[in-house]
Amino acid sequence: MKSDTPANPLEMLAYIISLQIENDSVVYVGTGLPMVAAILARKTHAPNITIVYESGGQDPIPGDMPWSVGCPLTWRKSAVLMEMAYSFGQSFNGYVDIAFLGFAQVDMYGNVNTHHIGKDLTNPKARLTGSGGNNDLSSLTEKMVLVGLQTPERFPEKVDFITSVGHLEGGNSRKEAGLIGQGPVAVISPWGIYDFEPETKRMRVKTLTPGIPFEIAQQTTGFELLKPEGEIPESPMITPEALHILRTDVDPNGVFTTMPS
Amino acid sequence: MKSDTPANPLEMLAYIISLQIENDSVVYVGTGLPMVAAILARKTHAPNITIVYESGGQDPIPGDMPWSVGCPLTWRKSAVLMEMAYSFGQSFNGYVDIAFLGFAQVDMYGNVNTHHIGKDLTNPKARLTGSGGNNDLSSLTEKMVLVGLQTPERFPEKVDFITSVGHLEGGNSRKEAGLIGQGPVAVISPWGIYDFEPETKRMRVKTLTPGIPFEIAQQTTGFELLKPEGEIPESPMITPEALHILRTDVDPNGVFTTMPS
Amino acid sequence: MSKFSYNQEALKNLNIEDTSILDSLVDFESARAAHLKKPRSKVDKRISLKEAVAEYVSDGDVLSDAGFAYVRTPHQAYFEMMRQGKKGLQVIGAPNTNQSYMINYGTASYSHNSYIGAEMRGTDRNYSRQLKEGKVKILSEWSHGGVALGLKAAQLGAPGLMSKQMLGSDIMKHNPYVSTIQNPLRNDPDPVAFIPALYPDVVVIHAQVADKFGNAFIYGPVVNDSALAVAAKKLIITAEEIVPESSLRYGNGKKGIVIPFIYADAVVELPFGAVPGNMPGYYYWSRQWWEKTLRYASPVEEKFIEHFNEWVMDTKDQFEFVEKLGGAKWVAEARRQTKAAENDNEDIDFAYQEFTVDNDPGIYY
Amino acid sequence: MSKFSYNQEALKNLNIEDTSILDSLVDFESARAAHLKKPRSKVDKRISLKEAVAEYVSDGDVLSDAGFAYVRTPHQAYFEMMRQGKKGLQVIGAPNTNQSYMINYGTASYSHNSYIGAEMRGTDRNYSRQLKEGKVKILSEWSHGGVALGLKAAQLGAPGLMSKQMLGSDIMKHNPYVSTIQNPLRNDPDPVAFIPALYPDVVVIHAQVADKFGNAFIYGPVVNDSALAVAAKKLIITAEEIVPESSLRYGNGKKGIVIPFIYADAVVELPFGAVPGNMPGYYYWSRQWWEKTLRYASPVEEKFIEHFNEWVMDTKDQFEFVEKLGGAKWVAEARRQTKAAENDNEDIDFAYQEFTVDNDPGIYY
Repeated sequence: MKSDTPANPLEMLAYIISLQIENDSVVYVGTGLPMVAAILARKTHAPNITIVYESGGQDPIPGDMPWSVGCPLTWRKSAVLMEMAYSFGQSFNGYVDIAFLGFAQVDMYGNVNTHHIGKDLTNPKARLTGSGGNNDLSSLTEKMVLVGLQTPERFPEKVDFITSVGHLEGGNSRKEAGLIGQGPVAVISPWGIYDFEPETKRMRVKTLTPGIPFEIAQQTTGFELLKPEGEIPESPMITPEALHILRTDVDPNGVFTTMPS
Repeated sequence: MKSDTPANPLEMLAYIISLQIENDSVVYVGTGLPMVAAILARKTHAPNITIVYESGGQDPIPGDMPWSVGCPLTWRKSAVLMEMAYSFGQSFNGYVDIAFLGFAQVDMYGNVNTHHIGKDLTNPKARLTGSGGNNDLSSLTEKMVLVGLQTPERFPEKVDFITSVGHLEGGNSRKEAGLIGQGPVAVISPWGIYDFEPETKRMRVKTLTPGIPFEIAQQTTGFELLKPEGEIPESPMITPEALHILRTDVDPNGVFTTMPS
Repeated sequence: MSKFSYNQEALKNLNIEDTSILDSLVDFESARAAHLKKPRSKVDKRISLKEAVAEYVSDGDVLSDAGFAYVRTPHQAYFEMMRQGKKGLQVIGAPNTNQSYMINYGTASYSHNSYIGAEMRGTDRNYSRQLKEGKVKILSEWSHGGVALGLKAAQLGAPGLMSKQMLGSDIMKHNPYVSTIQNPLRNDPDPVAFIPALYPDVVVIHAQVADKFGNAFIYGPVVNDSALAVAAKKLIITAEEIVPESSLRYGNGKKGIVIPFIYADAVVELPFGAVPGNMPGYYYWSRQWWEKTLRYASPVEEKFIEHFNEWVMDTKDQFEFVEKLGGAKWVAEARRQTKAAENDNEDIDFAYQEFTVDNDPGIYY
Repeated sequence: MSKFSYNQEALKNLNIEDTSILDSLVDFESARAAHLKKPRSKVDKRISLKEAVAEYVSDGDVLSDAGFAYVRTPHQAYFEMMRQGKKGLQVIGAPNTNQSYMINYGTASYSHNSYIGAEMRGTDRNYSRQLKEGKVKILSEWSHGGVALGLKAAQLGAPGLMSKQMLGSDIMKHNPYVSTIQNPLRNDPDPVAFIPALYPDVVVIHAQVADKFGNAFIYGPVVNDSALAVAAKKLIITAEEIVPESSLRYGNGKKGIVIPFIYADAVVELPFGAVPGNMPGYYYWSRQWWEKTLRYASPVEEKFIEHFNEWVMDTKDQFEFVEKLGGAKWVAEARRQTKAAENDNEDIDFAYQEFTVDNDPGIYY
């Protein structure tokens, strides 16, 4: 166990994501880091959250980390285990407060690509996962938080394929396209946390990870980042308590929080 | 028990209805006489039928007569107990062979009224049940059989309200209205059995109850009945065996087969 | 102009001029907004039936029936609405005869109909009379399947769906919400009925058991209740028994469904909450009570009022109602009957002396 | 002209010229006709997997995956399709990585996509390679929820429904079946996605238990399977165990759903039918097998073929597959793992040595 080593970027991300989760909320999570973050939140500041999975499980009793979104640990003695269509229906119907999604690319309006790299779906440079539940949650859930790494290729001005609509072309265009919910409220990368300027819906720096200057964030972004007024605050750092819980109780085997070698 | 008295009209009807049910078929029934008939069929010539109810029960193990369409006897140890929307969906999807419906009025094209007597829904002479599942089954099921008493008021040229579409205005009009299935294939009254002429889809005498001349059938009908070519055959009479089973085993308390006093 | 585009022919046939009365049932945006405000935490939501009805049923609400065919129907909650003098509800019946007794007291004033009556026990002459006297106004006609699909659409988070039901019938001309459209995927003519998602304002679901947070277990016919639970802007759970949450997670050997606690606004411990209907596992119908209602009371207004005054308005609660049915003896016999019907008790003889006007048994199995 | 009106932009973007290949999936009339011909009687439908695949899977069929995320996935039936040399299937994946191994052998040639990959285990580099080499042609892109709604529409007997999913995204421009329309009930602009009912040609559902007539009990995530069972023109039930009908009626203490026998064309007794996936109550994933597949085999065509030749083409049946995973020891450990995950066994340590190219454990938990 790496119990006395400093937090690695994935652990820091997991902590930042967990802070987006308020107590007494219903949280829709997929596999990976958001699942880690939700479980960390439950074990720290948000003990009374209800976790919902697209496989249909919700509110499982505590156990090990699920190995997949269909894992029995996502519906472990759940009182309710829904069919998939109904599970997503809960987002439409206002029973879900927040959902977390990964991305391969995100643009200045929070539109997400998880389909492919390249311009042609039928002959891409690399085919990725496609939507899964990504589009469904983006289309329906009240608040979305996007999570991923930050490079100019991953933060392009225009994504190669809009898998999931964020704020589309900004302004009121998301609503005009017929979608519901507020859309993305935050983008979280190792460099910082971004929100969207209320009028234009363009991505804006909210806080930056300690030690990361604005220039780094801008240089690793393919479009102009908006800045908040005044000085840019620092993102919170993972507390020793949270790091301890993460390493010993949430993901003791480091399945999701070990940096790939 | 009335075990040695002759069959009354309701008992004769129950028998005639039961003969419409082929073995190895899926039968959708409501309460009342069709339920009696289906259970009689299962106990006589059609032991291997599957009975489906709109409350969602199907294929219950044998027991007493259900007192209502939601009665536990309609889902008695059923392997499957469906929600209502899915139960009707089975008719759309071709899993139901035949359904039986009552009527307050039926017209020359087999359109059914169970809504009201009088011309105005908001101020009728008498309000009746409305559709229930009547319209759903008529719209979706492969073959429909209509069952009711026969008087000029009950067999009008035009029903006061089309609750359930039969052959609408005849010819191809049912299909053109978007409905599926063959529509009504038989109408059963105490006087006889009627079918529909294949081209015009007008009601036609098929067989008459022994002792009932065509004139009685025509006089109790508000439109011109078509006749088959040649002599009109007699409807089958209930056999002593079937009557015995009906009285001792199917409806021993005469809940559905006692003539109202 | 209303944001909703209603079927004009139906509005005319139903004499509906102010369409705003129709809006709430199909306004998915306001339903979503209401759901987003529901309490998210696992808190003890238990209150009394009186409190639940007082707080969550408002005059003029769209009340959808739950259960079906007098099975798991929350009659006792409806009786409490009458006792509290609630007014002007729009009711979606399953069947509407569950609400026709509310019309006479002004509790229900509008109906969305799919079935009115009591099957083999006869048509509902009280509803017919109230309609002719203008005490109830019809807002829409449906088939059972049409309502079921509208509720399923809501549960699926679909603003509407297409159906082959109701097409070509006069129901389509007496329902402002539905319309005939062309199947968008087809080049050949393929008419389909558009049915919007339905969102009642308030629903009471009577469950066999529930926990104090509102997780509610239903066994027997669910019919539309899994959808109603999602769709209702306000959801009251009443239950025969309140059980620990752990028993819904671990101890539950029966097949059925669970409604999640996040949908529930209130939980009411209400043994006999479905009396005089059938509650699978607990009690069979009070068949003779229904016969008395339909044969003796329904045909004549004075008798009807006398009957419901006696059984509802002047009856304190469901326990007093059960005492009038036959008390402890009724409790044992009604349980024996439903369990025998379910094959969870040895077979019994279901024969009984029907109620007739000349023969009131005084005890109502 | 086709009776179907497809999204022209999507046809162009996907380079689909002959649209007849798209028809079967949305042709509810032919699905209904197929269902009307199914055997109605309770007859013993048990046959072998070989027979079932030979009789009910035809070259070119639209095959929809069942289960989800490698849970209850009928892998062993798919392996048999490959061994029998079935060709040119259209596949709807859940995820499509369940079928990407069929592409290399020509068994699958077309895909309807909603998710490709194995979650945290990585993207599917084999699918990506097959796509770029033109070995698989994409017929439609979906979200998980979009597919789920299309199947639900089928189950409900609704020709289609409207959704707020997929709107405004590029998925709408790469799916010939869906289109953006105006909500028919609204006067204000309210775009909705029209999704038609989906009717696959053939589906294999792997159930925990089934009876010989085809009543099949599923517990754990049902996902889309209740809908797939209704929609499929041909339905093969495979099950871990065949039980007497009475046990589905009386003895069943677990929560879950039953698929009615009238939908089933064939019943196959197939212990380990979901190996190497997770079968709730029976066995956990072979995690190391998936890691080997995704990390060792998928990146390189030759290794991929070698791997699947070894595990599928040159493996007789599921028993031989289980022997290769680790035999009786694997059986016991995999059961212990899934039951512990379900909290039906004492908690265990789920830690294990991941497969890496440098460390092949030879036994695949």
